[in-house]
Formats: sequence, C-alpha cells, structure tokens
Amino acid sequence: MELILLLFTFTLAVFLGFELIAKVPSQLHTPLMSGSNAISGITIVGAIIASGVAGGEAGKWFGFAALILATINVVGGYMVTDRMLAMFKKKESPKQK
Amino acid sequence: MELILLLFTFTLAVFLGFELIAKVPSQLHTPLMSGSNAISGITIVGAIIASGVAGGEAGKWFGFAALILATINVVGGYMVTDRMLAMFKKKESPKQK
Amino acid sequence: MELLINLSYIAAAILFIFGIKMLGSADTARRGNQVSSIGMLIAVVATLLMQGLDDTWILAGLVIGAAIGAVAAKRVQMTGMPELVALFNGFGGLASLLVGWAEYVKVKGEIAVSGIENFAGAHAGAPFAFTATVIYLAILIGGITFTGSIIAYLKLAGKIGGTATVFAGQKAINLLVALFILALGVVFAAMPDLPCAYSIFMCGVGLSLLLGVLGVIPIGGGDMPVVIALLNSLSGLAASAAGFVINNTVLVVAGCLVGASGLILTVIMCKAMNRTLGNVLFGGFGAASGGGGAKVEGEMKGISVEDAYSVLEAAQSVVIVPGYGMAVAQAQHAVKELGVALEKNGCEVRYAIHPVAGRMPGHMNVVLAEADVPYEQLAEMDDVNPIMTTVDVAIVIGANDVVNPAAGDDPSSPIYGMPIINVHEAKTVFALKRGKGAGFSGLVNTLFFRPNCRMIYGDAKATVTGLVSQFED
Amino acid sequence: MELLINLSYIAAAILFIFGIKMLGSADTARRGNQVSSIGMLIAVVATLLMQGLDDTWILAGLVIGAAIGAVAAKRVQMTGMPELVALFNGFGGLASLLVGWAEYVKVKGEIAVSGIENFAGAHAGAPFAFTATVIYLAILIGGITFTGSIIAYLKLAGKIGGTATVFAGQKAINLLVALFILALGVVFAAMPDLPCAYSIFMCGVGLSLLLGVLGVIPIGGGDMPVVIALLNSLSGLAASAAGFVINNTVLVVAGCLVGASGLILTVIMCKAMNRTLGNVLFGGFGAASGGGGAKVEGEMKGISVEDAYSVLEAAQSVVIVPGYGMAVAQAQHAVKELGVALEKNGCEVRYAIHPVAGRMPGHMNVVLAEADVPYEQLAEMDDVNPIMTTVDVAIVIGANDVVNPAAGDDPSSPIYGMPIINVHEAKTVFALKRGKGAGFSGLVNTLFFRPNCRMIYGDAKATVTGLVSQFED
Ligand SMILES: NC(=O)c1ccc[n+]([C@@H]2O[C@H](COP(=O)([O-])OP(=O)(O)OC[C@H]3O[C@@H](n4cnc5c(N)ncnc54)[C@H](OP(=O)(O)O)[C@@H]3O)[C@@H](O)[C@H]2O)c1
Ligand SMILES: NC(=O)c1ccc[n+]([C@@H]2O[C@H](COP(=O)([O-])OP(=O)(O)OC[C@H]3O[C@@H](n4cnc5c(N)ncnc54)[C@H](OP(=O)(O)O)[C@@H]3O)[C@@H](O)[C@H]2O)c1
Repeated sequence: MELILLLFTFTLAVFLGFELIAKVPSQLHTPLMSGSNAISGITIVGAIIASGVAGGEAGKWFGFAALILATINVVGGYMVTDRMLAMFKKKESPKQK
Repeated sequence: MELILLLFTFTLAVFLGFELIAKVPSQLHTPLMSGSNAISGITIVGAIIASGVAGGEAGKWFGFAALILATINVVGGYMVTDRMLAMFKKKESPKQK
Repeated sequence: MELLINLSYIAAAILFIFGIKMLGSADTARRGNQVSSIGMLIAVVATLLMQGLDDTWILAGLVIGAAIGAVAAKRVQMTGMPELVALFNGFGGLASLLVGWAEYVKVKGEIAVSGIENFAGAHAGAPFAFTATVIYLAILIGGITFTGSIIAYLKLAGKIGGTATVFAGQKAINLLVALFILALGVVFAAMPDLPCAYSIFMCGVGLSLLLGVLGVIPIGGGDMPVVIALLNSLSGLAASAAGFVINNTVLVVAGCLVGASGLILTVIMCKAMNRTLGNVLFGGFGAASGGGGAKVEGEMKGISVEDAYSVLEAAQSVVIVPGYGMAVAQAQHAVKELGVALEKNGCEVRYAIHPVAGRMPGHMNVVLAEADVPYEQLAEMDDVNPIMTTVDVAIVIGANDVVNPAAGDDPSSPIYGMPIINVHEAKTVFALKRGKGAGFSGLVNTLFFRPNCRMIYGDAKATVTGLVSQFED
Repeated sequence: MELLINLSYIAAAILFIFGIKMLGSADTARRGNQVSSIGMLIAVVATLLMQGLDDTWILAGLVIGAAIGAVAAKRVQMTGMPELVALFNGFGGLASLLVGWAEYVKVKGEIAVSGIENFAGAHAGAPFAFTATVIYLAILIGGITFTGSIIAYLKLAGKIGGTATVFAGQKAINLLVALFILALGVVFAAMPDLPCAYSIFMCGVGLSLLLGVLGVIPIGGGDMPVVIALLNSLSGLAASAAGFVINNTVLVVAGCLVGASGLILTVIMCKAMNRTLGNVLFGGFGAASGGGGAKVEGEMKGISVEDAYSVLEAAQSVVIVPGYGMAVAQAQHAVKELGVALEKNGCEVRYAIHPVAGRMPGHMNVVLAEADVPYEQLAEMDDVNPIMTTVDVAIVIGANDVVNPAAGDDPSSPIYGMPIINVHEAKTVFALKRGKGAGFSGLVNTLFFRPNCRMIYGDAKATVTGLVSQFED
C-alpha cells in the first residue's frame, strides 16, 4: 500500500510538473533551468540519510561524497540562479519605476 | 507514514486541480461544472465498499442508500454533460468542415 | 489482486486529470467527459474486484442508481439542466455523508468490542482522533453540500422563490451554527468514548444539514450557477474526506481534484459577472427587489409589430440580444427564422451573447445551437460592443439585466460594474418582453425608458413569429 | 518527530511547486528561486532532525559542499553560467548515483546476514526485485546525467571541440549499449542472489557512464542548452528514483516535479529554435562543418570604420543585432555607448534580440542588461522583423547564425525553417566580425555576400569603440 501511494504521488507530481510550466519567455529559460537544477539537488536529503545511516565503511564514504556533490549542486545552483535573475532585475527596475 | 503519504497525495492533487483549469470560455462553464460534478461522484467507490463491507445492519443500509445516490450522481452526471456537449458539437461542426 | 486494484485506481486518477483538462477547451470537451467516465468505470470495476463484497446488493444498488440517473439525464429539458446538476450534486454530497456514517457505525461497533485504546481501523498507527476527525469532516461537508444543493435546485426550478431571502441577524445565526458545529466536532474528535458520542454525531449531521439550507437561502437565484459550482467543489472535498475515512486513494485524489478545480471554476464564473465570491455568498444580492438604483423618469414607449417590421425592413445591420426570456418562451426557432428573413432582406445579422445571459453560463449558446443558428453569427460581448454605434436596430429578446445601462453609468446600482451589452448605443432598440417584469436582479432597467428604445410587449415567441410572418407577406 | 519531519517535507514540496511556478514569469522569478531555496532549507533541516545520524560527518560534508558551490557561483563570469549549470547538474546526477550505490552496499550487507527471503529494507512488503529495480534506475539515470553533463560542460567551456562528433555506426553503438544496460538491469533485478550480482551492478554503473558520454558527444555545442535542460530533467528523475530507493517522499516528489517541468522546458527551448527534440538528440546537427547549404557566389565586401561612421551619421533608424561574438568580445559597454552616441545624433536605436543568440537562452538580455541598455530599446525578433524594411542600418555585432537568410530561403540548409532576424531586408547591413569564421552551426552565411552588406573586420569591442570615438570627434 505504501508503495502504491508513493507511485500515486509520483504520478500526480508528473502531471503537476507538466502543468506548472506553460509559456516561459525565452530570456527566462536559463534561470528556470538553473533554478530547477538546484531543486533536483534535493537528492541532498538522500545523501544525508545515506552518509548518516548507510551500513559499512564503503556506504558511508559514498554517502559523504554524495553529500558534498549534492550540496554543491544545491548551494551553487541557487546562488547562480539568483545572480542571473538579479541581472534581469536591474534591467527591469527602470520599467517598474 | 501511510497517512502522511495520503496527505502528500492530497496536497499534490489540490495544486494539480488549481493548475488544470485556467481560461475556460464561458459557454463551457456549465458542462465543466457538470462534468466535474460527475467525477465527484467517485464517492461511489466508498459506497460500494461501505455497502459491501461495513459492519452491522445499519451500516449496510447506509451504504446501500449511498450507493444508489452516488450512482445517480455518476451516471446522470456523465450523461447530462454529454448531452450538453453534444449540443455544442452540432453548432461547431460546420466550422470544422 | 490488491496491487491490480490500486494500479487501476492510479489509472482512473490519470483519466480524471485528462478529463478535467480536456473539459476546459471547446474542441476536446466532449471527449474529455468520455475519458473521465472511462476513469470512473475503471475505478468502479476495480472496486468490485475486492474480496468479501456482497455482490447482489451492490449490483442492485448500481442498477437502480444507473436507471434513475439515466432516465433523469435523458428526460430533462435543456433549460432544466442546471437544476438537474444541482440535484445530482446534492445526491453526491448525501452519499459522502452516508459513507461517513456507515463507517462510523462500523467503527463504533469495533470499539465496543476491542476498546478504544486498541482501535486500529483503516488507519494503522493513526490515533482514533484522526479517524473521528475525518469522519466528522465527511458528514459535515457532505451534509452542507446536500441541503445546499437541494435549495439551489428548488430555487432554480422555481419551486421556491428565486429571490434572496434575507432576514435580520441572518449572518450572526449562520456564524453561530458554524461555530457550534465546530465545537461539536472538537468534542467528538477529542473525546470519542463519551457515552453521548453518537448523539453528538447526530447533532453534527443535523446542524450541517441546517447550515447548508441557511447558507444558500440568502443567495439570489441568479447567483445559483456560482453556488452550484461552489457546492460541486465542496462535494469533491466531501468525497475526499470520505476517502480519508476509508483510506482510499482514488477517492482522496479525485475528490480533491474536483474540489480544487471547482473552486477555480467558481472564481472564474464570479469574474464573468464582475463579482467576488464573497459578494455572491454574503451579499444578499437581488434581495432588495426593485430597490437600489436611481429612480427613473420618463415612460416606456410601446410599438406595434407592424411598425417594428417597417423599421426592420429598412435596417442594414441588426444585432439580436437573446436573454432568459427567449429560453423560457422557447422562441429560439422563431428567432432563427427572423434572422434568416432579415438576411434575405439584405441585412447583416449578428447574435450578441452575454456570458451570463440566461440562467446558466453558456445557456444562450446551447439554446441557439439547438435552433441551428450558424456559429459565425454568434458574437461575444467584447466583439460586438465596439461596433454597437454602427448598428441600426438591436433586438433585445427576453433579456434584461445583461442590457441594463445602469451597470455602466449608475454607481449606486447594485449591478454597477458588471459588463453589459451596450445596446443603448444602437440607433434603435426593440425590447421584447411580456410586461414590466424585472430581470433576475429585480432592478428597474433604465434602457426601456430611453428615447431610442421601443417595447414590443407579448410573449417572445408570439412576437417574433409575428415579425417573421410580416416578412413573409 | 517523524510526523514533524514528514510535514516539513510536505511544506518543502509545496514551496518547490510555488518556486517553479514563479520562476516561469519575469516578475516573480527571483522570488520564486528564493521560495524554492527556503523549501530546500526546510527539507535539509528536517532531515537533520532524524535520529541516529552521524552529525560531524554530515556537517563537514555540508560545509565543504556549500563553500565550493558558493565560491563557484560567485566567481563565474556571466558568459560562463551555462557551463556551470551543466557542471552542477552533473554533480547532482553523480550524487543520486552514489546514494543508490550506498543503499545497495547497505542492502547487500543486510541480505548477507538475513538471507534474501527475509529481506525487508525500506519497502516493507515489497519484493526485493522492486528494491533492486529502483536502485538500478537511480544509478543508471544518475550515471547518464553525470557524464552527459560533464561532456556538455566541456563542450560549452570550449575544452573539447564544440562541434558534433559523429562517426559511422554511432547510433547502432548507442542502441547496443542501451540494450545491454537494460539486459543487465533485468538480470540484476530478477536474480539478485547471483554471486556476480555486484559485478553486474558495477557493469551497469560503468555502462551508464559510457552512455552519457556517447549520447552527448554527437550533439553540436549550439544545442548544449537544450541538452542541459534535458539532463536537468533526467537528474530530477534520478533524484526521484533515489527517493524510491530510500522510500523518501520529498525526493520522489521534488525530483519528479523537476523531471516533468524540465522536460516541458526542453520542448519549449527546442521550439524556440524551430527544432524537435529528436532532431536535437539524434540529428548530429552542426556536424557537417561548412557542408550543407548552397554554394555562395560573390564576395564579402569590407568597409572601413571611417566610412561606416559616415553612413551611420546619416542614418535615421538603426537596429543593433548582438550575437555570441559581442559577448565573447565583452563589447556590450562599447555597444551601449554607440547606441547613446547614435541617439544623440537624432537616430532611433533599437536592439533586436534573437531568442537563441549567444550560447544560452536570454544570453543577450543578460549581457546588455549588464551594460545598462535601457529596457525599452530591447525588441523581440517578432516585433522588429515587420519594420525591418524601414531600417536604414542594421549593425550585426558578432551574430551570425541568427541572421543567416538561408534559414528563410534555402530549403537545403540545415537551419532552414529557424526563425531569424531579417537584417538582410534593411537598407544597409554592417556585419562586425573578426574574419571569415562561421557561427555555431558551422554554416556559410549568405548575408555577408549580399550587395547591401558591408563587413567591418576586427574584434567587436575594438571596432565599436572605434565607431564611438568617431562620433565623439
Ligand atoms: N447565465 C448565468 O450563468 C447566470 C449566472 C448567474 C446569474 N445570472 C443572472 O441572470 C440574469 C440573466 O439576465 P438576462 O438578461 O438573460 O435575463 P433577465 O435579466 O433575467 O431578464 C429576463 C427578462 O425576460 C422577460 N421574459 C420572461 N419570460 C418571457 C417571455 N415568455 N417572453 C418574453 N419575455 C420574457 C422578463 O420580463 P417580463 O417578465 O416583463 O416578460 C425579464 O425581464 C442576470 O441577472 C445574471 O446575472 C445568470
Ligand atoms: N542562445 C542559445 O540558447 C542557444 C541554444 C542553442 C544553440 N544556440 C546556437 O548558437 C548560435 C548563436 O548564434 P549567434 O548569431 O549569436 O552567434 P554565432 O552564429 O555563433 O556567430 C558568432 C559570430 O561571432 C563572431 N565572433 C566571435 N568572436 C568575435 C569577436 N571577439 N569579435 C567579433 N566577432 C566575433 C564569429 O565570427 P568570426 O569568427 O569571424 O569573428 C561568429 O561568426 C546559433 O546557431 C544558435 O542556434 C544558441
């Protein structure tokens, strides 16, 4: 039953993902890609669990490496996205004023 | 854990529901309402289970009544929606030709 | 087997998602409805595969329900569809209520045997309070949906007065009832082993039924489509709550999809009438019959069918604005003939469809489609308004509120701000109605007093047929 | 505590949903990114609340990773951002692979102790085959994402040739590798107690890494943004698979959201270039250097900066078309000065931005924003093309493919059908480039041979600065 529910959740998330993105102006393609790349770093949660819980020396090291890599992905991803978007902001602010 | 997953599923379904309906031309409001009303008759599944499984005489009768009502909702709902939409179709077909 | 059932549920949910999505656009709407009905079929068949069900009873229930539903759906007149939807929706709500009730009866029996501490129920590991809460939610939402829909049905079907019934302290009473329901619910969930638990439960049932009545009564009949959409959203939530009760995913998901998309639809419908949801629910709109709005000076000038004919004969461009009265009079076929006659006479004919003309969204589209009015001649309000000043004659057939200029120029009018069809800008306006009756909002229509407007009194069908026969002579 | 963790996960998922939604529209994009980062923070903190974690190691890992990520993100040049995203994405894929691997090592240990029949693992009740399948999927998708992204990074950063590397039988080899991976997976999942299971697993890892390389190598550097978007979608799926492995909802949901929305984004990006996804992946586009397309007759005519200046001085309306070369030459500030000088001279100046000019979508917008070019002067391709015939001078600064008329009039050209900026319709075209170098597609540009086109050779920055100083004198 739990697995079924997980599968259900998965299915709904797929549809939601499809619906969320509709028309995106082309200048936002790169930030969107970069921002959702940061989200895909969610595997950091898996890495934390793996490096903290996984059995054996080898498992732990794998987990640790995964943790570092995933953290780079998350932190770097969000920051670089923010930098990109900050540049757009600068451009658009005169319009808003 | 199972409940949490159910809650997760619920949350995703809420968002998905919001995203699914965007701009609907006003002539479709009624069919859309009627069609999704038919879907809300999904409680028929609950009624089947209740009338088949629920304990005691009282529970069974409740289930049976629920079953009839839900079936009316489902069957009637789909059919009346189809009738409405069929009328639109007639109107639009000359355009398609 | 259980795996198969669950996978079927997932498939059903996917079909519902596609179905709702497709229902939202004209080209795919009909197929969308079919897709979602297949999803429903899958869900039902999968459920029947469960072990230990009493099949005779279930089949009997399915057959009886299907027969009633099918007959009702086939028999209903086009104009009666909205109220039928309301009725169906009420049934769905009641079904959810009963499912919750049946489950409560079962749970009560189990507790009596095993003691509340050892209760497991559908939710392994969850405290009993959770089970109690979702049961209460299911009956609460189901109950409101049921009576609310029934009232909406009665109002739409004209069995009880369509106008808003407002009385002093109404809002306070509603609030009190709601708070009381809430309090009962908290007690019910927190102290499930009270001896009077079942009475509390029954009280909850009764009060939620009452709340449904009280909530819908003060809303004017013209707002019923919005109310139905909202109640439909609620009935989805009721199904979802029932799903939590029996721990069934497809109920949770499908119910919730309907709940969310129904809410969005409600908001969209409110926007089309330039209202907010709060205003619809609590505004008591349409209660003050003939009240609000400035007093009108002047008189309504009638015109005979013959005189109207001579004006129409000379017209180069005519806009026909159908409204609720045309649907009531079943005048659509005559109207179509009038359109053809005018065209033969070298006149350009357009039908201007207001989004909330009639008693349900799309009402006019459906009625005119029945009479085979060519699709190209139907124009949306926004397309026809800009060219209104170039129109020779605007024929208003049984429409009233949707052509009330007060919506545009009288800030004291309750419908101020609603977009209307600006027929008053046409060179001449003919208004076909039986008498001095008001429209759904109950307001006086200043259009009929304008110098460029002439009334043609009488039943819409008779009047239009008269005009057509003039053309034939 | 477990409840709290799980509720936090739901909150995180909701924030991700809002984040992605907001990222899709210009006004909310930045806040959307922040919202989703808060979601991530919540998810991480909630996970740290779990019992029995070895905190020192975890904190060490987090600090190291955060430091590296932050420095890289701060240091990178604007033009280097796409490749950095590729690199990050590769890390994410590798992390998912390692999570899967770690879990496998753990599971293997457990099986050795308890025997495979008694295996329970994260999925109570599920057969071991399921666990094996999801582990395999996680390492497979993670592996492809990793090496694929690294190749994309190397191509974008110019560390390996940007053009497509195509060799005979390439597709066949890729197909073979993919099939082999599949076969290994089936064996791995179906017969998990083979003594050589670990070797099979390692083979799977190795082959999926190989497949990532093989899959991306034949794709031209110009298509890398699309490839990165696709790999991003894959890395989401890898995270989702890892979520199934350790039975963690937030991983499943967030990964899946990214997987689906990334796929949509990929398709949208393909559309902007008038390509299909299949064509991008398997087309070997840009491989035939200078190949396809008709031979061009005529010669490219140069013009000196001084002569160009006198033409510009007389111009009433100028369109500036920036391209990759402008970004490389870091000429944006000089270009802005030129724009100002032209305006002072009474000339109307517009910048025409092609959606795929440069090396990432929005590249030109970002670069010009850096130089404070006024927002109002930026025009989309579709807005500027219709008025192109009225333009006196179009200055093409380091752009090539996006102004290649062959896309519009030469069906044999590989870029035929791509929408371009029709500078060739302007009265005069100045093309600023260093020499006869081709653009990213490797194609000859017939524009440069047209009679109304004059080349101004030299580095874009030097040339533009030269023009500006002419204006100042
Ligand atoms: N469509 C929707 O979904 C929807 C939703 C919510 C609210 N509403 C409300 O419903 C109203 C619709 O406006 P409407 O302009 O279509 O209609 P209306 O304002 O209700 O007016 C109908 C008019 O038709 C006349 N009439 C009735 N029977 C007739 C007959 N047999 N022959 C000729 N005339 C007849 C009536 O005048 P006599 O009695 O003098 O004949 C009345 O003035 C609006 O207030 C709208 O807000 C509609
Ligand atoms: N933006 C995206 O997201 C994206 C995505 C996928 C593909 N692409 C592809 O990338 C290409 C972009 O087109 P584009 O027109 O912007 O650029 P391009 O076609 O790549 O051409 C760049 C031109 O700039 C010149 N150049 C290079 N360095 C220069 C310098 N320092 N000073 C002056 N000129 C210099 C080069 O000629 P010389 O060597 O003679 O100087 C070259 O012809 C398209 O093919 C597009 O499909 C872009």
